[in-house]
Amino acid sequence: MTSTATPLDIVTIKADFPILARTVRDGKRLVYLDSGATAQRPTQVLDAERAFLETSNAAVHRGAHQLAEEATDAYESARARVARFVGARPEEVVFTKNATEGLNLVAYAMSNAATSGPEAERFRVGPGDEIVVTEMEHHANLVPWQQLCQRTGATLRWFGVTDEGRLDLADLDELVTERTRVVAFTHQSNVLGTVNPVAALVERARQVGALTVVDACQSVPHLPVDLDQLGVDFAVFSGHKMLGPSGVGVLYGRSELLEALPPFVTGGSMIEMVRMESSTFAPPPQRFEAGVPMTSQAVGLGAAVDYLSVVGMERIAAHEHLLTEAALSALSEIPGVTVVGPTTMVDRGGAVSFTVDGVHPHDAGQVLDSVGVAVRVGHHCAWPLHRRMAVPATVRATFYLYNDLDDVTALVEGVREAQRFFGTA
Amino acid sequence: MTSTATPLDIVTIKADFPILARTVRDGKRLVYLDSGATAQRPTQVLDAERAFLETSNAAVHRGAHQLAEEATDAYESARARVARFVGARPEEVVFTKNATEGLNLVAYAMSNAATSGPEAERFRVGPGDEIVVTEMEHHANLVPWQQLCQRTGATLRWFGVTDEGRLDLADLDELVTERTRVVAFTHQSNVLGTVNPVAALVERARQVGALTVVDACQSVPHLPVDLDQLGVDFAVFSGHKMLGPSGVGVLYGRSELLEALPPFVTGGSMIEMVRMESSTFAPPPQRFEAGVPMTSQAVGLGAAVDYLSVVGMERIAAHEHLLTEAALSALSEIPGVTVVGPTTMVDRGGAVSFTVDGVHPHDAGQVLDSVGVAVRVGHHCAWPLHRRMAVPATVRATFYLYNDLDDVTALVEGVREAQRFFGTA
Amino acid sequence: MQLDQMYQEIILDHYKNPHGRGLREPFDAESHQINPVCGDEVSLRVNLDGAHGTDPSATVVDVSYDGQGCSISQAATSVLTDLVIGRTVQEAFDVHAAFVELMQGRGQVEPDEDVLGDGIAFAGVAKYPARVKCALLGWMAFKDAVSRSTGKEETR
Amino acid sequence: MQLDQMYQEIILDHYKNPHGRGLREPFDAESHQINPVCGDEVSLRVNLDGAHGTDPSATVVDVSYDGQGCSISQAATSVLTDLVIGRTVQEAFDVHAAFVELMQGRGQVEPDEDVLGDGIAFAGVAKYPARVKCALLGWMAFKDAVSRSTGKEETR
Ligand SMILES: Cc1ncc(COP(=O)(O)O)c(C=O)c1O
Ligand SMILES: Cc1ncc(COP(=O)(O)O)c(C=O)c1O
Repeated sequence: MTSTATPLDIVTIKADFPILARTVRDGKRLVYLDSGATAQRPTQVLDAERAFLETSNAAVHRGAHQLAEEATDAYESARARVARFVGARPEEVVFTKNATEGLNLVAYAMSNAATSGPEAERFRVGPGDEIVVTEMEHHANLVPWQQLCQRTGATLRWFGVTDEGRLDLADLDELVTERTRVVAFTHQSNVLGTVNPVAALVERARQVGALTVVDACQSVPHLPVDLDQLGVDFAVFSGHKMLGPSGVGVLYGRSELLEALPPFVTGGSMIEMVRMESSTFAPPPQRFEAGVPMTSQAVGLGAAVDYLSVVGMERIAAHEHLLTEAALSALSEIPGVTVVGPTTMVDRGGAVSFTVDGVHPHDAGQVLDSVGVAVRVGHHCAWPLHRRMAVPATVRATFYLYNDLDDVTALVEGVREAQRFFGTA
Repeated sequence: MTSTATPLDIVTIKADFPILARTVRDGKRLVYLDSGATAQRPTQVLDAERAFLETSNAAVHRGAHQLAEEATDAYESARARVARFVGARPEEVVFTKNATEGLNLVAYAMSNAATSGPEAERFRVGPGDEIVVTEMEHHANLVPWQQLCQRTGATLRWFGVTDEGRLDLADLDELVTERTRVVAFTHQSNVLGTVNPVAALVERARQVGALTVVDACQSVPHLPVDLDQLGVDFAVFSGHKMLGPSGVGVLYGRSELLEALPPFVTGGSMIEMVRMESSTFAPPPQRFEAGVPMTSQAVGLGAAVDYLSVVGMERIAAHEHLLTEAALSALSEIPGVTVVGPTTMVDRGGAVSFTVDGVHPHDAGQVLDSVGVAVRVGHHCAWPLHRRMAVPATVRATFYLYNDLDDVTALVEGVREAQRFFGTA
Repeated sequence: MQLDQMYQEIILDHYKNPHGRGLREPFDAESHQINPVCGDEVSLRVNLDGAHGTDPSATVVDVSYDGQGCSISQAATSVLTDLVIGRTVQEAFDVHAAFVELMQGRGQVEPDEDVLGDGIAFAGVAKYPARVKCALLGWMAFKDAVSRSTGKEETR
Repeated sequence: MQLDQMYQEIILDHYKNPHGRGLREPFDAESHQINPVCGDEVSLRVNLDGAHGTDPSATVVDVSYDGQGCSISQAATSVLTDLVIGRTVQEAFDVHAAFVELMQGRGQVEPDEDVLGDGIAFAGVAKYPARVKCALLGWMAFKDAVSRSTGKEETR
């Protein structure tokens, strides 16, 4: 993350996002600080999808007519651009409906390995095997592993979290052992903002021959990420969190692994040969894309990574760094406000979660909403983490390239307003 | 299907579909006869999705701010309208990425029943149990059941198909027995056009206590369908085949069944309570919608059913009836052309598949493409059916509300052109 | 300011000085309810006076509760105790039905003070669908606890 | 007319009068390939003359095949037999590489008649990506059959 990058021209960027021009709650300027849940789409993405639908829409990989050709080209070109964006090869990119599906894909394919051929043996898990996750996972990177354990008899173990909101790696070598088959962890916490030490986890996983599965939902949209360089085995992210459409996500898998991985969702377009008695399956990525895919959404995601690339991920990261730092410092000055997560910018991205003494997060969120500031309140699909941090819920502000320091000010003002309203300040 | 319905105003309808105004292959008028693979979108659907994205886009069911409220309302309103469109209640409609996912959802939930609570017992399958499908299924309604059998040790059986392309129900009572747990079949064949006798199959399945799973991909877009009235247990269809976006489909399940069905994809938004050790799950439909959903696509699908309702499904069915009848009669007059499927309009919808003596379907499709006629060639994801009909592949034309008799003429002319080009006529 | 519409004085009063809070003995049944979106929780006990548990003519002798949550869920539960203690189960359910109708009315339902008492203060909350669940959390626990008390003759 | 670009006379000739069609003995290995989209199939046998199977200097003595498919896949396989019979495995693979390059070139690659012979007629097909797989089906079978013949010393 270099702070020497030229600053973003926020006025120009904002103009690309029509929704940011609207007002809420009787004329308040919309201050959108919920991009961690879902980001907004620039006109470029909306236009790309619409142009596709008005000129080339057809079922991909299925027709011999001109529209089908154009649609297939558009879809595969999007795959190639998304792959390049994260340092992967096109055949390592599987389009899913969201990141959640990608994680389930890996977990289900692993239980399907039990009834698949010998090439799938490396993915089999059963009693005595262990899956290691962390206490800071989004439910999407926790529940599928709980379910895999339930289906197969494997055991779930997890890294704890320190009071500061860092992964507690003290017992790395006791947790990740020869029994470990998978180490699944988030690249950047959607609550704490913590950026986890991928290298250390990957190294240990490799030592013991475990697969690494990285939840990159909150990193790929916000930092330059090179999955090949990180050396992870699988990774997932969602289009809607990176200026792209909803309904499309990505599972990245190293070629060699995807080649051997059994299918998950089955049906049309993922087969090699079908007889009533049994079927065989196509090579990746097709093997994992059953049915007519989210075609225009992939095209939209391609336009989103183009947009992000033009702006520059380094610059976006630097910009968010600045906003996060400003928010942390302003919030820490308010008596009664406690930030949940690292309060310094070391290995930290732009999710800022906090509590306000005497004001429940729901109520704080409501006051913020009434002044136009859209934040998220609750446990943000990370309930165990909230339990660990001993808070039932938090208020979370998340930043993106279209936010500016005025938005930070609005947030801070809104928090003070909530304190005034509930008589705690 | 009443032929007394007022005819459609095709000129007005066509004007709603921008892509139909384009030309292909050096200026040829686009004659789109591939709606069975994917239909085109009217401006109304494109506009609805865009308006949502430009004004109300947010993560649904997750935020307390105004955008999140509006987005949730739009999403749930779409669910309610889609439900009404097929005679279902909102809580019986689960949004999936496509129909294929919906079928996999049921098949996987059934194997998950093995490790779920007692309420899921009715869904458990194992050795000795039988799943019955048909030889005319799309791969999407065949391979997931093959895989369920592979995972659980159950046995797959199937109805044959007659030479005319009808389901052979002669051995109904021998095939569907006390051992049968599921009878999965298509409402309307995507190759033959055959409309299957749902009532007879449902009746027999009920007698033996088997679940019925209906692939309604080719019926819901083309006929008035009331799922409640049909009495089926589960049904699926895809948005992209009914003027809606890609990336969204529907699983319908009778409330009582969805209530008891274990989850499939797990993660955020589908939980009731999450601890590191284990989780519990939300009631349907949320239980089956993990992660941030295909929000704008659901909104688009809502607009699509509104559009279809305004035109009227009775009228659409009558219109397609007319075009199909014309195509069947014109094609049957061409020597060397053989229709694969029923040649009368009894219990038959608008998929017309055929072969041309001496001209491979790929080559016929190429000639048609060169004159602007977009059809599909191959086995249309129904390979076993093609084997049964003793043809390696077919040319398939499918009609929709925006096609007219000129399109039928273009098809027939194109087929004659293919014969001339390959010297067989 | 819009906020005042939602956070009526009555609500803030109940929030700051909740009625009947704390879990008490004796009780016939207890229910624990969670809002899965925000993790808010309430544990609520009912003590009924009547031979047959959910006999609609049984009297609600006491309702006691504990929990954590936002002002809306806490205040609504406090109001609940005022509205149901001393009433019959049937009367309590009628109040519940009226309150649900109000909350799901999107601000279009005119509340009846004779039925809902301080509950009418939640009319403004009904305009914020995301908060409706908060207002109903305690009521869900109440309904559930009453229905669980069905078998109290056997379990005592 | 555009169609003539794709369906050059040479292609139609090979389609109507295929060279070397029919499965023959003796052979070292056979490969069966399917196009999953349309169900087109080809079974192809190679007979190599050389001590070590895939030794690049082994000579392709015979290629025989059978199958069903469109004009493009049938004609391409027919042309294949002309191009590889009598050549060394290495030479055959070089032709294969040139043909793949042509087919994946989207019509931008200038074919070399000295290398590709009648294969240059497929330049127009390269503009139709959906048909490229058809043109390559026989070649996939050829490559696969040669690689399967690796162990022929042992299996004979
Ligand atoms: C009869 C039938 N079933 C299932 C499908 C699969 O639908 P989707 O690919 O949208 O999941 C299709 C369409 O491809 C179909 O025609
Ligand atoms: C860290 C993290 N993981 C996973 C997810 C799930 O993503 P999606 O809901 O798009 O599948 C999210 C977002 O909700 C997230 O923030």
